[in-house]
Amino acid sequence: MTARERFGDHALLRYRWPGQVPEPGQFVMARTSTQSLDPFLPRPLFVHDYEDREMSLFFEIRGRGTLLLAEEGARLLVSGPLGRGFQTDDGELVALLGGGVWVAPLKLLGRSLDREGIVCDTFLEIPATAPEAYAAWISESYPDATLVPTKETSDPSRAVLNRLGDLERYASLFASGPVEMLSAVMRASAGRVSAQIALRERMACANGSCYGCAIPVWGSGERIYARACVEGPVFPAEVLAW
Amino acid sequence: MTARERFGDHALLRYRWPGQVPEPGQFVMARTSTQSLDPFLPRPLFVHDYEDREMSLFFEIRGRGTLLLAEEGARLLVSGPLGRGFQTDDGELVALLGGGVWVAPLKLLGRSLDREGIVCDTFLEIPATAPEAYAAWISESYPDATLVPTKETSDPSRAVLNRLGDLERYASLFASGPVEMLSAVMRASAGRVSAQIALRERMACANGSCYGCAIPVWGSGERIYARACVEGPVFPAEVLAW
Amino acid sequence: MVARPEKIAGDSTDLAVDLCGIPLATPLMPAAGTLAKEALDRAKGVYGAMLPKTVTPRPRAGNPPPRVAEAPSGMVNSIGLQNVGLECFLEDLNLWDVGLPLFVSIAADAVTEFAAMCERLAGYGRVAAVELNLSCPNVEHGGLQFCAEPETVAEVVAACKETLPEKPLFAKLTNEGVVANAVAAEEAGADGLTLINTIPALVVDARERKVFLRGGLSGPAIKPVTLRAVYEVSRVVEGPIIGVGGISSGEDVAEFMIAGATAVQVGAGSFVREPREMLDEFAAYLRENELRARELSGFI
Amino acid sequence: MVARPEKIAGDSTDLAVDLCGIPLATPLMPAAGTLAKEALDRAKGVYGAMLPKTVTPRPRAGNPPPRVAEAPSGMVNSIGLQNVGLECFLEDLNLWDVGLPLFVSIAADAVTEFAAMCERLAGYGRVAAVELNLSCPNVEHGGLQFCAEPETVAEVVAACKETLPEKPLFAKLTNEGVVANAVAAEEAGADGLTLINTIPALVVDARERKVFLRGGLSGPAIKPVTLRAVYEVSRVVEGPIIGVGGISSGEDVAEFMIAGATAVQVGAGSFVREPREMLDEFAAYLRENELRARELSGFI
Ligand SMILES: Cc1cc2nc3c(=O)[nH]c(=O)nc-3n(C[C@H](O)[C@H](O)[C@H](O)COP(=O)(O)OP(=O)(O)OC[C@H]3O[C@@H](n4cnc5c(N)ncnc54)[C@H](O)[C@@H]3O)c2cc1C
Ligand SMILES: Cc1cc2nc3c(=O)[nH]c(=O)nc-3n(C[C@H](O)[C@H](O)[C@H](O)COP(=O)(O)OP(=O)(O)OC[C@H]3O[C@@H](n4cnc5c(N)ncnc54)[C@H](O)[C@@H]3O)c2cc1C
Ligand SMILES: Cc1cc2nc3c(=O)[nH]c(=O)nc-3n(C[C@H](O)[C@H](O)[C@H](O)COP(=O)(O)O)c2cc1C
Ligand SMILES: Cc1cc2nc3c(=O)[nH]c(=O)nc-3n(C[C@H](O)[C@H](O)[C@H](O)COP(=O)(O)O)c2cc1C
Ligand code: FES
Ligand code: FES
Repeated sequence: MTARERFGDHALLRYRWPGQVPEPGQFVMARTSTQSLDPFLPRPLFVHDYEDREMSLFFEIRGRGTLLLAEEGARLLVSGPLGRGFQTDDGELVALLGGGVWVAPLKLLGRSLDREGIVCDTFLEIPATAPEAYAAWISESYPDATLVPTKETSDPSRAVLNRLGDLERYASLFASGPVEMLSAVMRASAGRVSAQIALRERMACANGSCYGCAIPVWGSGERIYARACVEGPVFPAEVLAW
Repeated sequence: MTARERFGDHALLRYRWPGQVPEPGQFVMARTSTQSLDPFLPRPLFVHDYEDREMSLFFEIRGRGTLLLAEEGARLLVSGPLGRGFQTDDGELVALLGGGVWVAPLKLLGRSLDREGIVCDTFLEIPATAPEAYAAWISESYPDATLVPTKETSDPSRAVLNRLGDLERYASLFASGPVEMLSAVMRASAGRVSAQIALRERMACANGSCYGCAIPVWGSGERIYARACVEGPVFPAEVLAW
Repeated sequence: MVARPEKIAGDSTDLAVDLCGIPLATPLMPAAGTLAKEALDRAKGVYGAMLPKTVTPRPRAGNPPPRVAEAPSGMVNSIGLQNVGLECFLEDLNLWDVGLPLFVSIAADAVTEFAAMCERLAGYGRVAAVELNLSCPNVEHGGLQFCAEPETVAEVVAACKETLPEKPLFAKLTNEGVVANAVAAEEAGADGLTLINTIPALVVDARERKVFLRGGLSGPAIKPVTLRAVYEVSRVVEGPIIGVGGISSGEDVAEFMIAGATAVQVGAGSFVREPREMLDEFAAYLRENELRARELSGFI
Repeated sequence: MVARPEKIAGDSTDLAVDLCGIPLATPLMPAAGTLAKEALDRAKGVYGAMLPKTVTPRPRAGNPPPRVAEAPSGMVNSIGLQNVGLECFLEDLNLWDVGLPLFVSIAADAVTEFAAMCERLAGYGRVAAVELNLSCPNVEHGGLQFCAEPETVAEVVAACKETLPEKPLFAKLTNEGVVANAVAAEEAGADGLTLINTIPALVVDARERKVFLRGGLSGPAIKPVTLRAVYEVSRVVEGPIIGVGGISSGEDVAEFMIAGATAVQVGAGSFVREPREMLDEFAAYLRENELRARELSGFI
């Protein structure tokens, strides 16, 4: 563990990661103890950033699991990286759309797009209610991003999209934010621009075994359930059957 | 927490204790977390020593609970002191008999007898199998004690008693050791000298509510169950119905 | 878990609930067998009713140790209903006088004994209600528990209602067959139900390679099972339900009331956390959600 | 929990057990529905048999999310038997070929369908044994579970035994009524029993004041309940018992075998710890106690 920062009810953990290099959009399973059987399950968290064998996680303190993870002096046990992340193959202008704590995976995504020489515009929603420390941290860690305060619009879910303007300018959209924002992006992108969407669903095994993390998708015309932990957490917008 | 020492599979914890002053033979309930529901129950541990608002516990690492308590950096949550300890009213020569990790409460007992000006002989059994570090620690923390290595005799449970010689020399015996030793002391003292015996039984509530820590005793001629956490853990030998 | 509020419970929040016409200042009470005289101070200002350990017609010595063992997020116990017997209990009844409605939990070997105990209790105005512990063996039926079949449940309840018509009667059931038993109890005249008693369990000592303890599981481990029982039963009965099993926080109290309980009992949880903290957390939950306790129960 | 040994499991310890004539290299196998193709590598060198998720006659989409929730020392799930259906399953049967005896878990809406599935499986030499998941709703009996009554348990088992006499048949039961159901299953021709399936449970979302999930509880929380079921049933049946419910360590494996199990299945525990570690711990336990796995089962 190299650093543990707190911004109000958000936390950032940095640690050495000699293991497999993560793709943007992949996640890890994190817990604080193996001695205790409670909390029982590790917590899924997106890889926020990775460079020089250092990995970081950015999360909101929601309940006991994240509370323990954010606790000063707590051990950190991480497995991963897991799942299917963002696919960044086509080399043109792309847009990153984020909101709330879900901006987490976009840091590493921006970094690897950079490396691939893909230009990207980043738009991050900042909820009107966001604490000072949090807003400050966002603008600092996403210096090139356009921040979109959601009081700006009557419909927060569309705030970022409105700001984005003409979608066709972009080769693809990469979105990670509140569910409302994600479904807005899904609808807006349909038939106009390819979009990839980072989803979350409660997880248990994180290896495809339990079928707990069901995401409704279109499979050969039918509405079926895919598993966020192996077929996701990032899905092409067009397959989602929301 | 002021100090945490390890001797092989034994541990000594020292911490500031602004709370109630403990009697010798009383115990505390100790745990490492309130966030986690597992391990569920706090662990009962005798007060090993207390002076200048500093309390200490001496215990053997048996399972998860004691393992967590001995862990470097672990939090320590203590409630107590609890129960009925040794009654040290009569001011003459007394004997302290201990064995194994159960010597724990005898440190504070020796200290308070000293304070009351009661002279005491201390005999502590050291199992042949005891690790070096442990034996060293015992002789250091009980400097005036006579150490009785149990290989010395064929019947370890009587080793300390044999060494003690004539029981009538003593106003009372105070014993805390392996169950075999305690029952030997019980039998030997019967009708000859008053003896007080520190017992252990699995506990849950530690406040008399659950009736879990049952100790068979004689109550008006009948064999009934007393509760180690409130009527004990120290019992007069003559009431025990073993 | 909800954070501990600055304010102490009650002063700003309406925690009161009504249980068969008995007003409770808070929906919390001790689970039978988990609060002894020695710990009564924990009840004051926290619990809405008092409930001593189950009493039997004659004194019982209880089971030999070990009587308790730890389990993942819970514990297993086999106390064996150690108690002084009904007569001694009634002599010392005032010991339980802490200004709270007094619920008395009873158990017996036979239907007639249950009825006789109720008849004896009828004379005591200080007794607000009676809880029938139906998880004890029915000697007349080869030691099968009274709650093993709806028929025996109905038999006991009807007999007790007849000898004690004037006091609310709560039938305490186990999880096995709980829905059928609950319906039977209500039809036989039970005014309310207490759900649930411990779940049959076993603890094995791997070191000694033997059974360490055969008893009942309780504590947070069983909370999801108890919530299910409360929820399913609340859908088929009219009377109030006292939820018990795994409560260790104020949020747990809220969950039980949302699932259909009117009041709750705290057992093993009170061995590891202060009931006062649970009540404070529950009060904080009500304030955050701008609700009164009685509005919460049966929310779904 | 037992410390992790230096030696890796197996090399010095005799872990082999026999299950109805099927030799298992270790007594561990996956619990139905908790090991998917994607995680097969965890099985190699650890499990003594393979057991895929329950298959049904036709494909099933499963339940809408949420499907899982955490519970104290456990989890609640309601997957809804999502699976590709028997025919697709049989087409891809070789996917499960990892050099281990293959157990197939089946479920159906009706007795006749159970029997038809067994008939279909009879043709597959690669299938070593069949596990009947009797915790699914019996459509012909108003959705009541097949294991709700001993009569239906016997009916299904007898029908399956008739269409699949040559392969060992395991009846998987829930905790409710387990002893009576186990006896019925054995008398109807079951070669062995798998005890137990998840325990009906409910998770409430206090923030939203709604039912979050209605499903089955599993994980360490239910271990004492499962051990009790294995213990009680082992006293009244002849055939071998596969113990499942709450296993998360090698010591747990030992406890189940001591209580009467011949083999064990690991479900939720495999989501939080490596089965390999559990096997190493179990091997260490056997070495410390100078025992072979087969000597341990039914020690008491
Ligand atoms: C693939 C994936 C990646 C994630 N990445 C991040 C991240 O980078 N940063 C971050 O802050 N959070 C992330 N989450 C959500 C995070 O896992 C949950 O917030 C966390 O598990 C809550 O645990 P807890 O013990 O604190 O809260 P709990 O006590 O478990 O629950 C508290 C509240 O958290 C919510 N919650 C619980 N589990 C989940 C879940 N799996 N998904 C969504 N909400 C949940 C529930 O609404 C619940 O009311 C991710 C989830 C997934 C599935
Ligand atoms: C009043 C009292 C005072 C005690 N004082 C001390 C002390 O000063 N030093 C010390 O080393 N131990 C003491 N003990 C015993 C100590 O409480 C147990 O060793 C401890 O609870 C084991 O917890 P664990 O989680 O490490 O082991 P667990 O995993 O709970 O069990 C491991 C083994 O410990 C044994 N054990 C568990 N609980 C108890 C118990 N309550 N009593 C006896 N054995 C138990 C069992 O044999 C079990 O096999 C005392 C017990 C009591 C009741
Ligand atoms: C130590 C102990 C003793 C108990 N004694 C009784 C009893 O005398 N009568 C009874 O009806 N239930 C008894 N119970 C069961 C509890 O009242 C309660 O139904 C059960 O423990 C579930 O609640 P919990 O999870 O909060 O402990 C006892 C439980 C425990 C842990
Ligand atoms: C996610 C999940 C899916 C399950 N699916 C099945 C299933 O398809 N068929 C079945 O018989 N049991 C199923 N079970 C029950 C397990 O096989 C097992 O009986 C139960 O979980 C208890 O074991 P555990 O505590 O080790 O998880 C499932 C359990 C879980 C947790
Ligand atoms: S979390 Fe188990 S399949 Fe995704
Ligand atoms: S531990 Fe509960 S009565 Fe002693």
